[in-house]
Amino acid sequence: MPIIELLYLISIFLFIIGLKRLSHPDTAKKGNLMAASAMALAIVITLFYPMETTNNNYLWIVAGMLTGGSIGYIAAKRVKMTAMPEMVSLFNGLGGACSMLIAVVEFFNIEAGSSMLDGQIITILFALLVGSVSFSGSIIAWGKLNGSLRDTIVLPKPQIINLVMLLAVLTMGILILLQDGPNHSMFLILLSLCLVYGVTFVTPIGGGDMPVVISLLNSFTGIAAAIAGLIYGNNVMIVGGILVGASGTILTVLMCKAMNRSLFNVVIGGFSGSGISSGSDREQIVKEATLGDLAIQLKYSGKVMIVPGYGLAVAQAQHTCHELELSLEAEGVDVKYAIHPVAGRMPGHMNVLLAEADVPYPKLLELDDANQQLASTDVVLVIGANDVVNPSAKEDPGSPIYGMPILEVEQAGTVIVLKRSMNPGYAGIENPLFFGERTKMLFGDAKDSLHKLINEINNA
Amino acid sequence: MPIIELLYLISIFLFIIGLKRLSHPDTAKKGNLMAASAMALAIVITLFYPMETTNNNYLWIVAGMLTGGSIGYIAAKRVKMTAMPEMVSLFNGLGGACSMLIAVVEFFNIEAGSSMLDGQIITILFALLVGSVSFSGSIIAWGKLNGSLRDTIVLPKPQIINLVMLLAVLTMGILILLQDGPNHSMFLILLSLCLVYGVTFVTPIGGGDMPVVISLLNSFTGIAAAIAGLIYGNNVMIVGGILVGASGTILTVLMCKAMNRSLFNVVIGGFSGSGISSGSDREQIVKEATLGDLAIQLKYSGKVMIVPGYGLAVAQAQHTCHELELSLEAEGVDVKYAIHPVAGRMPGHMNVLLAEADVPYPKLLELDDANQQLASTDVVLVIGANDVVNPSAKEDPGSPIYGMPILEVEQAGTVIVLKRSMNPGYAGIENPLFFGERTKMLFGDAKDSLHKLINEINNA
Amino acid sequence: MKIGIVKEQADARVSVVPDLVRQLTAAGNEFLFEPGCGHLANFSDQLYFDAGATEKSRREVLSSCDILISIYPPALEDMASMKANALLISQFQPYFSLEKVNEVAEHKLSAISLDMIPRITIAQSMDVLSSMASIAGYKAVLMAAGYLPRYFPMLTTAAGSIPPARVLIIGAGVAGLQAIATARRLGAIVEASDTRAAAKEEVQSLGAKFIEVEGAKDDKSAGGYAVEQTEEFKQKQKALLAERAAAADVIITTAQVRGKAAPRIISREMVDQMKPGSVIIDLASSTGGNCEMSKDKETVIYNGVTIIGDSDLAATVPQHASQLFSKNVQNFLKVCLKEKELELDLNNEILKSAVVVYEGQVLYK
Amino acid sequence: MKIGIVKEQADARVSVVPDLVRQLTAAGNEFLFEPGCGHLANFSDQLYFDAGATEKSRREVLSSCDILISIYPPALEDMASMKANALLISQFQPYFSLEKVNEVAEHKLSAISLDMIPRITIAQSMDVLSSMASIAGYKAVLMAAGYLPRYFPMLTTAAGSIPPARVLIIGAGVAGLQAIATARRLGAIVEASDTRAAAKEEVQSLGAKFIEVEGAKDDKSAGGYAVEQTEEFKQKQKALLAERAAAADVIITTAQVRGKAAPRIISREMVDQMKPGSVIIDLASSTGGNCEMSKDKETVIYNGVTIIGDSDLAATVPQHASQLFSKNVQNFLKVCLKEKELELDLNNEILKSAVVVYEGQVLYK
Amino acid sequence: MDFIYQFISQHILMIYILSFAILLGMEVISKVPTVLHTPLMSGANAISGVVIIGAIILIRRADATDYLMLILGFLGISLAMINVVGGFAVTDRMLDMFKKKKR
Amino acid sequence: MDFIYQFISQHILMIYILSFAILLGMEVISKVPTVLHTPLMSGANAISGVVIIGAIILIRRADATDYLMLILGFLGISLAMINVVGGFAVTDRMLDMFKKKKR
Ligand SMILES: NC(=O)c1ccc[n+]([C@@H]2O[C@H](COP(=O)([O-])OP(=O)(O)OC[C@H]3O[C@@H](n4cnc5c(N)ncnc54)[C@H](OP(=O)(O)O)[C@@H]3O)[C@@H](O)[C@H]2O)c1
Ligand SMILES: NC(=O)c1ccc[n+]([C@@H]2O[C@H](COP(=O)([O-])OP(=O)(O)OC[C@H]3O[C@@H](n4cnc5c(N)ncnc54)[C@H](OP(=O)(O)O)[C@@H]3O)[C@@H](O)[C@H]2O)c1
Ligand SMILES: NC(=O)c1ccc[n+]([C@@H]2O[C@H](COP(=O)([O-])OP(=O)(O)OC[C@H]3O[C@@H](n4cnc5c(N)ncnc54)[C@H](O)[C@@H]3O)[C@@H](O)[C@H]2O)c1
Ligand SMILES: NC(=O)c1ccc[n+]([C@@H]2O[C@H](COP(=O)([O-])OP(=O)(O)OC[C@H]3O[C@@H](n4cnc5c(N)ncnc54)[C@H](O)[C@@H]3O)[C@@H](O)[C@H]2O)c1
Repeated sequence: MPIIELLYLISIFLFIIGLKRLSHPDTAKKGNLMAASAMALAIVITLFYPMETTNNNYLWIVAGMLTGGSIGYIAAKRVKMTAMPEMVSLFNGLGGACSMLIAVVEFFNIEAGSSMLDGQIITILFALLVGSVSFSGSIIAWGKLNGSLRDTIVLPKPQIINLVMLLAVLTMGILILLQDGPNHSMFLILLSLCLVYGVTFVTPIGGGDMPVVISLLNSFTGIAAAIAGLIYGNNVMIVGGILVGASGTILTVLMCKAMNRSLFNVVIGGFSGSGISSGSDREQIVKEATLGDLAIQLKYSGKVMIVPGYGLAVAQAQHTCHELELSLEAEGVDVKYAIHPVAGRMPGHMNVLLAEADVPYPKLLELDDANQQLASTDVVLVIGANDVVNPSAKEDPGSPIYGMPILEVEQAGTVIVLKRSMNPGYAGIENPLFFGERTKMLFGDAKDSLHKLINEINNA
Repeated sequence: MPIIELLYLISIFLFIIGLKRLSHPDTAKKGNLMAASAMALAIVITLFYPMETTNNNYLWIVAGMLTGGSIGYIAAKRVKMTAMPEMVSLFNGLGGACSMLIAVVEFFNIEAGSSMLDGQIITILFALLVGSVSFSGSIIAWGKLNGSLRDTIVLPKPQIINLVMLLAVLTMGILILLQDGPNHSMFLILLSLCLVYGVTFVTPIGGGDMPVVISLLNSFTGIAAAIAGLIYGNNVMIVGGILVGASGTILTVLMCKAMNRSLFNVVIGGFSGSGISSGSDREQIVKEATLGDLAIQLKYSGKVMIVPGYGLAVAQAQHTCHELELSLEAEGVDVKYAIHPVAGRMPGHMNVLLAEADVPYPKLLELDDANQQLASTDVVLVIGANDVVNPSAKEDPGSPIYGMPILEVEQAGTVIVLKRSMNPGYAGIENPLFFGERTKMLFGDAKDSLHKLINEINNA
Repeated sequence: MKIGIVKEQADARVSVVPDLVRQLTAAGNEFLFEPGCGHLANFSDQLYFDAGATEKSRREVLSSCDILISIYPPALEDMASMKANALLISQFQPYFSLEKVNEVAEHKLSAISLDMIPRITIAQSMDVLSSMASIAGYKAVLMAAGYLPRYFPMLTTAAGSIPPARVLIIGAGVAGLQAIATARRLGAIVEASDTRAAAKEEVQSLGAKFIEVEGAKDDKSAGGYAVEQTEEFKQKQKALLAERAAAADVIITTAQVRGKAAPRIISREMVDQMKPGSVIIDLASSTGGNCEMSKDKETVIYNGVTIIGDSDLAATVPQHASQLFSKNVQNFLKVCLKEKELELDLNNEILKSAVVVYEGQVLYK
Repeated sequence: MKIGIVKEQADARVSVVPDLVRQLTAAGNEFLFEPGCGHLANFSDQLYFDAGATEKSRREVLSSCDILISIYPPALEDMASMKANALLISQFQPYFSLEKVNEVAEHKLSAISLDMIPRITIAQSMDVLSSMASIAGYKAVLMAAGYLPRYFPMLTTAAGSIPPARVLIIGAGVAGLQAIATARRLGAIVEASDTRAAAKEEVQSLGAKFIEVEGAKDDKSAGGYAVEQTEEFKQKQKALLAERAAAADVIITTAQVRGKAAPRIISREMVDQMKPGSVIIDLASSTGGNCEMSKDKETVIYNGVTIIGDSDLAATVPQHASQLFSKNVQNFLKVCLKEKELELDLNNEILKSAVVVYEGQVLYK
Repeated sequence: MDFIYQFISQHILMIYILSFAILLGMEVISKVPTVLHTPLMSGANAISGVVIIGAIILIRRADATDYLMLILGFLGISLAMINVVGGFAVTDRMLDMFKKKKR
Repeated sequence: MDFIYQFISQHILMIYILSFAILLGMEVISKVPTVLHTPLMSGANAISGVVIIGAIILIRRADATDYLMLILGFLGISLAMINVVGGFAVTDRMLDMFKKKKR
């Protein structure tokens, strides 16, 4: 059916271009739409191309599609922004389940007495393995993320358990292949083993690493789809699945990199701490930001407030800071500076620096004006300031700076702090802002960080 | 022979990665090596894989390889830097010739009386067409570039001639297919037609457009190789050829874009002017630089001298200029400023600006120092200066500024001038520097241009 | 409360500007002023009237007010005419001389010395030393540029090139830092020297070069102030600075050690090596000066070098200086004046140091 | 050739500095100088000796030299003692007053007026007007900042915020542009006004705001100089500037129209609107001033506004001013002094304008 | 050995296709910014729902009376469809934050 | 029509491979900086010498006595080899300007 295959090819092209577009913020939305149309095209082709058997069972198909489609659509629309990753994990598991189902059905379709050492049957077993691991693993990940499963379940020696499980699965598979015909009960045992393997695979991995695991399971689902495609010799399934498998793997690696972890650590190490280092015993967590995220967040925000402090001066980053301001303005972002009266080490320290960098005076807001505008600010960029944004001056009567007016940056959507370490500032006191829920730290010399940020913004 | 095919696959992978690396300056050299190893691998495989017929004729093969290899190597080593494009064109023609030869041989191999309406035979004819057009076209391009063919040969109505040629070629091809067996004389007629078509295709195109044409012919050669591969069902030829065909086409389009031409204009328009606009009747040619080129040239140079002028002030580009300086220094480039005593519109104008941007004083060279260092400078970046770099002050006793000491920037390897137009400066006189052999212009507001340049440098 | 100000005797500034008057009268206090007290700082009597103040003769102000605010402590005869237990808010500099403080005690008055407010983050808004020193640093550079027979900035012109002036700053406290910033703005090459460890980074944070002398003593317990240095250090510093001074066009010295005479840093031999026409501004002259030849409140020309001793440069920018001083006072009053009642809580960290005489009793030690 | 200089009568500058002396004597000329002529500019007699000059009394210098170089034209009695046909190189400002020129002619001397060198690119290195105006512009800002009772830069401090000073520059020629640059460096907000079309871009090229008055006349044939404006334009300019002046802390005026009295731009009513303490510096005072109340070489205080009339501010930076002036002279001499022979080619574009008296005959028209 | 050997010869073109698909899959997303990781993952996940094609084929081939098959097929289609529709929809929502502002 | 139809069905996998190769070829060089245009063209040109494989096959298959064939094959190999070796060598020389400096 060359026409079918050519149409499938178009659908594959659309998938590829869709994926490519999905990887750039400006085109991502269109890319998603493109991939969706590719899927629609593939489905339509598959529904209507002529087949040997004529009992198409369209009713069942339509029923399935309507059921699944509406559930999926409603779930997607209803889910809260924060719960999206777990939703993705759930969806992914269902995809895996479908591969698993197909493998089961096709195994049961094998005529008794067929030779088992056959490419088709190996393929079926593989589809079963990958699909069911992806299914049960995703469900566990989903449970962990939505909190219904405790994150701290610690299996003893998870590496060994996993190794044993893997061996068991493989052995079982080989045993099945060595039978004289399809052995259904052995197959069901294999199925259970696979499902359990998925559970033991994901359970030991910590909550902080879940996004990586989901991405990994996602590439499994892709591979499962491709293998299922092999069963039917269906090219769109094969290629589409492989595409997801490949890009999912790369994505997983990229995500690990972004978190400064290795994939090996995440999966094999399987320790139950999170990738995010927790500060003190008071459960204070410092979130480190990544350049890429910050860049996009800044670029796509409406209003940014820069809070310069002594660190800006030490880093002599005034010019670079101005450069960032210009870059952001070129993107249509409204950028202002909030100047605290005692920022720096001499009266007017910030003024000197910013005047040198030619920041126009009307961009400089004084304390009161700034505090008024902070609530409507999307992102605050604290550059080497510390004491002047320390909320304990407001909240903690025991603090040596209690009563000093500060820039109330926590009012803004996100606070990004550029400094080199967790060291305190001039007053020598800890700053609760750095542990704030909406605060992200970007460690490093301010000039350096700003440089990188500009670069990222211009590229993103 | 699955092992062969897998080895071929490796070779193809190497080709792909090689091409990818070739497209980035840092990895290009390695990419080239990689592609070369891919080729070596493919050749070795082809030499030794078992074949039905056993008379391998290795002597002939080795003789051919030694002959061709040594000629190619020597030619490549001896050719002058400036003559490289024509050399590439020649090489390309030879590749096309090889496809053509293969087509001829395979046609003559067809047994008398075979049915002609056959995929294989169509493929042979296609290989003949594309290979021979690429061959004769490349030879013409080579002749044009090395000057042995006059550039100004103007064919009357080239579009029509080309159309007629194309029709003739196609008709002849179809006629051959409609015969009862291989008609050798008709085939030879077709061959001649194709060769002539290559000539008429390239002849009307102007010298300035030659690089584009070579790239286009190069993609033809790739396609010819792929078609020849179809004849033998050889995957590495097919895929390797197609890769070149595809990337060559994209490259051609990119080159056209870089020259601000459309491919259509180059090929169909076929006018014999050049892509570069010539200035006045005195044959003065202004060369416009492209950002990408400049960026890489700057990034990979050892010493850069910036000559600021009034335009820097008008554009208020001092900060951006400093930013560029820092970007280049981060790449290990030595950057200095040459300050002409009357640059700008008031005494010390440049000093004020550069001090504002925090350019360290030791980077500022005075006229005499600068002139001494200019000969050892790779790239001079003239930012909105004009009169102070006007060589007529030195060379033209009739000039109103004759006798004024100037910055002798023409001594440097390359001079890049950033200004908005060809307008003269304060003294209102034309500047021969802009037409200089080693001068390239980058038109646009200086701040804008610098911004783009920085971006390009950081990305390149 | 009756709060009053009189004309400063030898200063163009005024301690309270109409803005603060308005706030005080609004809170229910009575505000008395001697006519003309703000004239030199461009605050007319009318502005004071408009803010709700009452014009009184000097005598009347002195004899009737509960709180007298001034830039410098009132003269002996002024104190004599004041009410018992009245409060003087001013700069008494007790660490430098106890004379004035004792006078206050003798007259059975109370005294708050604004210059004794601790240099801590929370008290920074009341810190008159900072706001005045900042002006002095700024003005010192302008003055130096005015006296220098040469340009400050570098200029490459058709009539030859002018190299940038070299400015050497001794003591990178508030005044020194502001001087660095101002000199850099004018295009000079600036170097600075200080003994405090934090100073290096602070100097560099303004783009200037720090002259490092090894072995400086730094006392964390001195509340940010410098301490006296060892003889060995002084020698090292001298040798290094002699070299830098010879190259300098302008030297601005601000080095102080609290409670001690200012350290002698620029010796006669150093000045001998300087180019004629160069300028030295000694902001530490009132405590003895950092330069051997400087005379307080005088301009000396030695060997072609102009040496200006003036610790009160803030007074040459009277309008803004008064405004800042008054704002410092305003912030300070928040600590001790609740509505219109005086509350001198001597356990308060700030008041503990600032109240130097309480109802005739010297608290300063 | 015998070339000489004498002490300027009322100026700290000296027209030839030792560097140039060295070059002239090396070329075989004799150089005579009156002792002390460079003292005020920090060039000692010793430096002149070292450069090969000969010390002579004023009389002797005058009576024996062939060329006398000075900043300002010599007095009548000085001319009287000079050799016939001796050449005076100085600034005669004939477009402003012909008196001096006529005196020279009466004494049968020749005169080259450096200020008459055309303002063309090739002659820029001899342009004393530029080099002196540049210093004046720079110094005017420093002076204004010195007199202003307020800060120039913006400061956000714990004791309140200081807004940046507003500086208004009238006339954006060489002096005006340098004033803009310097004021901007000090952190002020700068606006400028001029009548020449090119001025707008030039002002903006220094980061300042240009105050645009429509309908300005621009005469390309005036050699870059401004021309007198229509009455209508003047009214428009006045209205707009009145507004800007009221907001300004500092006004620096430099507007000149060659050969005419300086345009009156700042009227009494405008000054009335200004804040007390503000400063006006009128660099055009010697040709009548741009401000109604300015008096040449005097400082007037009107209504709290300090008005300084001084067209000779370059003399307050004597060392660099002398150096630049001397370099201009040096570049100029390249045109008319070949080795040690004087060659006054009156067809030369530069000499054509610069030679105002030739052997007793007035050439200036 | 022989089995593998044969398998490869039979499917050599498929192996080419798979290899190329892998290369393409990697190449195409190799430069994704960090902040797009999650939406991209979500989008890729939706694409992996292409397994629905298998479920459709399964049902279309099934006997009209083989209810076990039909039910299983129905289940497969439903599950995969949730993945597909939900996946694309959720991705679309995530990407709303990248809507271009008016400049 | 039928001919084309059949051709496509027979070669569908090859068509996939070709399409993917085209995509890859385009994708892989889509971001080349201008200054690399010429070296890249030159490198691609060298790769197009892969036609040498055809010439080798041709000769290997030829009769050991069919001198016409052998000579033509020899010619083909020589020409293609010039293209290959010369192409890579010239590209290498062009790329010398991108040698990293010592930092
Ligand atoms: N304005 C005045 O007149 C004056 C005078 C004296 C004292 N003070 C006091 O100084 C303080 C000023 O507050 P502030 O928030 O401006 O400063 P701060 O509280 O001292 O904090 C500055 C922060 O900048 C960071 N930093 C230093 N160098 C950096 C670099 N190169 N890159 C990135 N970050 C860098 C430091 O953290 P890392 O080390 O982790 O990087 C530090 O936490 C107040 O306490 C004020 O009272 C002010
Ligand atoms: N230094 C002084 O004291 C002084 C005083 C008065 C006059 N001058 C005279 O001014 C001249 C100075 O020489 P110069 O080389 O500095 O300047 P110039 O000869 O006037 O040339 C400046 C060039 O900058 C370009 N330009 C203007 N705006 C630009 C922008 N936004 N972006 C990019 N380019 C821009 C202009 O070309 P486009 O329009 O094509 O962009 C123009 O050709 C000399 O002739 C000198 O004699 C100097
Ligand atoms: N509230 C606050 O947080 C606040 C406000 C202002 C100042 N401060 C701090 O107070 C301290 C004192 O500032 P200041 O300007 O009043 O100081 P100061 O006037 O007492 O002395 C001026 C400078 O001279 C330096 N110095 C002393 N002896 C020296 C020597 N022998 N050689 C070189 N330098 C010498 C001192 O270190 C100081 O930096 C500084 O640390 C400053 O940062 C804190
Ligand atoms: N050699 C050269 O190339 C060279 C060198 C220096 C200056 N110049 C040019 O010479 C010209 C004159 O410069 P200058 O500084 O000697 O000028 P100037 O001293 O004669 O006048 C100062 C400025 O006042 C302006 N002005 C006059 N009337 C005015 C009015 N009513 N309102 C506002 N402004 C008014 C003038 O336009 C001028 O810019 C300028 O164009 C300058 O660029 C050229």
